[in-house]
Amino acid sequence: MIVIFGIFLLTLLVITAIAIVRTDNLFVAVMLLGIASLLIAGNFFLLDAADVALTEAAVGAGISTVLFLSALALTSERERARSSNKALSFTVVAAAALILIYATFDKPRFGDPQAPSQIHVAPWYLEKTPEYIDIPNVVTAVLGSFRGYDTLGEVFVVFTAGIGVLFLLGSGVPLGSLPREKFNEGLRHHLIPRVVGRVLIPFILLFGLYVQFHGEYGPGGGFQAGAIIAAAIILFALLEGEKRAMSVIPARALLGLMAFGPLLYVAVGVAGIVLGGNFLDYSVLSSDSVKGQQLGILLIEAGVGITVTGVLLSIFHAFAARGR
Amino acid sequence: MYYVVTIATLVTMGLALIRAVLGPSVYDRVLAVNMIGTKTVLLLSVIAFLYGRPDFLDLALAYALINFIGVLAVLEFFRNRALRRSTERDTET
Amino acid sequence: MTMLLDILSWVLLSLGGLSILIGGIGALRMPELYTRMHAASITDSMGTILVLLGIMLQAGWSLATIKLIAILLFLLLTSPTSSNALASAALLAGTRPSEEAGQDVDEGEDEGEEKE
Amino acid sequence: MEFLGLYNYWVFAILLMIGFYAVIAKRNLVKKLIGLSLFQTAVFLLYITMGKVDGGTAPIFSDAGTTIFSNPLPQVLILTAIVVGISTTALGLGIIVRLKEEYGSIEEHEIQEIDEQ
Repeated sequence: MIVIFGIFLLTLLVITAIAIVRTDNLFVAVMLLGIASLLIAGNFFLLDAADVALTEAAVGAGISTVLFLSALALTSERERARSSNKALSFTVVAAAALILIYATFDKPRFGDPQAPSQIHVAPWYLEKTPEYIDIPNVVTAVLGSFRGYDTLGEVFVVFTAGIGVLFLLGSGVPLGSLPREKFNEGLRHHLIPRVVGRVLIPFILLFGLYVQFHGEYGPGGGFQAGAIIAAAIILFALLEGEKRAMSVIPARALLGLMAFGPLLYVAVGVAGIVLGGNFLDYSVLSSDSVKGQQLGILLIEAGVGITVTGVLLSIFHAFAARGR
Repeated sequence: MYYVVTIATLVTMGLALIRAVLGPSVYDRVLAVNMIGTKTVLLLSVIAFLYGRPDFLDLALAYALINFIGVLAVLEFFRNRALRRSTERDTET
Repeated sequence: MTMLLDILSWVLLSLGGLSILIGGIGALRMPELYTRMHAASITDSMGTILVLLGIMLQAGWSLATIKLIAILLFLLLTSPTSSNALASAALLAGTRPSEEAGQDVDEGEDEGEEKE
Repeated sequence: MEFLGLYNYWVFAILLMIGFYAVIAKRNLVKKLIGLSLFQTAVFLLYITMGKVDGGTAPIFSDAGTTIFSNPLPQVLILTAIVVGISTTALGLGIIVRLKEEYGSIEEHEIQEIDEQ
């Protein structure tokens, strides 16, 4: 039965995707992309990926819509030209789709426990996590400890993207010469969203911290928590205006957060070397190797959360400050 | 019985999606996004119980908390657009 | 006692499913934006309350129930707010509620630009 | 139900190609980025689908005593990829905003025409 639910959701997803490509109104495309994000998150949950669904929720529900809309406000809402070489592109794409679908017939059936991807490294992770790290969430264990080096790379990619956006948009003359005061007000004159939003912001922050520190026991971790906390502050900026938000957390502090996260991560790794282990080997951080692993994961998850919060907020501010 | 609710939710998501694809105005599409958002919260909570893992309600909670940021962003977007248009008109006259 | 609770929760769940479905049909079939919003948001909150109450009765006293109460509270706060925000956005852009909702009103995507 | 065992992979292929079509055929740069997001979504779907095990549950140990868990590794990869994806999309949007400021357009061919002059 659940398989059928998944199939239904995926069919809706394909319909949404086709609608996204067909519309020439970019605003509509962004809205439909929001729907696609909701549908895929539901699907991830059906496919047992609670952590991934939580990430998609944290990122897709607010931040990606906000970013796309602020980019649209700075550019244009309509797609002017029609597609180029429609027939040729369609032929290429259709041929590639057919080849890909033909290739799937060699793939093991969906959910097959004997599939090659299931029998090699995954059982080892599932078996050894209780022994080496002793936390319930295997995803966090793999993310933080077994594949910590990989995650370090991802954190640096996020950091670099943030720096890149700041390079592109952080300085220079804003687009229009509009009365800045009016645009800095946010939704201050809309009473109902403002009151409700103010009630919600502390809860969102609290939930973000819960996700951050409960990540070893349930779905969650630094990536999700960072996105949720950033969403809370973006909500504040939407309600109270850019200026107030900037005075709560100034741009300089955000830069500090952005840099501090990766530094903390690397520092934990170097601490491993100093104490006689390998880079990012947490078991030497404490006299008990399991405790050391748990401490290491806690610290690097904090680093990840700080980086993601800093980067997403800096990106948001860079876009928001440009248009006004 | 969880199945009945899940099916109702999924069908409604489908109906809302049709509304989102048909339009006709952009606000209809925002409405549809909003509807699918609340439906997703329900879907996730029901499926968490269907799977017998109620500890996964965190997901539904996340959506319940941050879903409406998107709609507020839309409101802000239209407010800015209206302001920009009125200032453009002022400078022209 | 457990059976009574079970029956009650099944009734709540099926009523909830029904309201969700009605809301979906209303959002699809109503003639113009504001009536669609009306159908969608009212049945939305009703369906949410009924379904979540139904699940709560199944869950009994546990951490899950507390989370469900939180979800219910937040949804009851946010979903009318977003309806309100959406309606004010539409009104701001110049879409007026039509007098004759029975007619087939075709709200063009650029309507706001003409009326402003 | 056997013939539906590959449905997720077919959706992956179709979604991937829809995203790819938007990237190659559309001339609007924002639309290209939206297409790229769809492309990403398709890849996420592929990975998560490959990690699913029949009768399994999410790889988080609980008191319930379940012994079959889905594969945690694809989930780790995709979890980080989602956040990286939004950051890089933001970088792309930043480039598009700068292009609009320099060229006054976000249509690919118009920018090319201005460049040729």
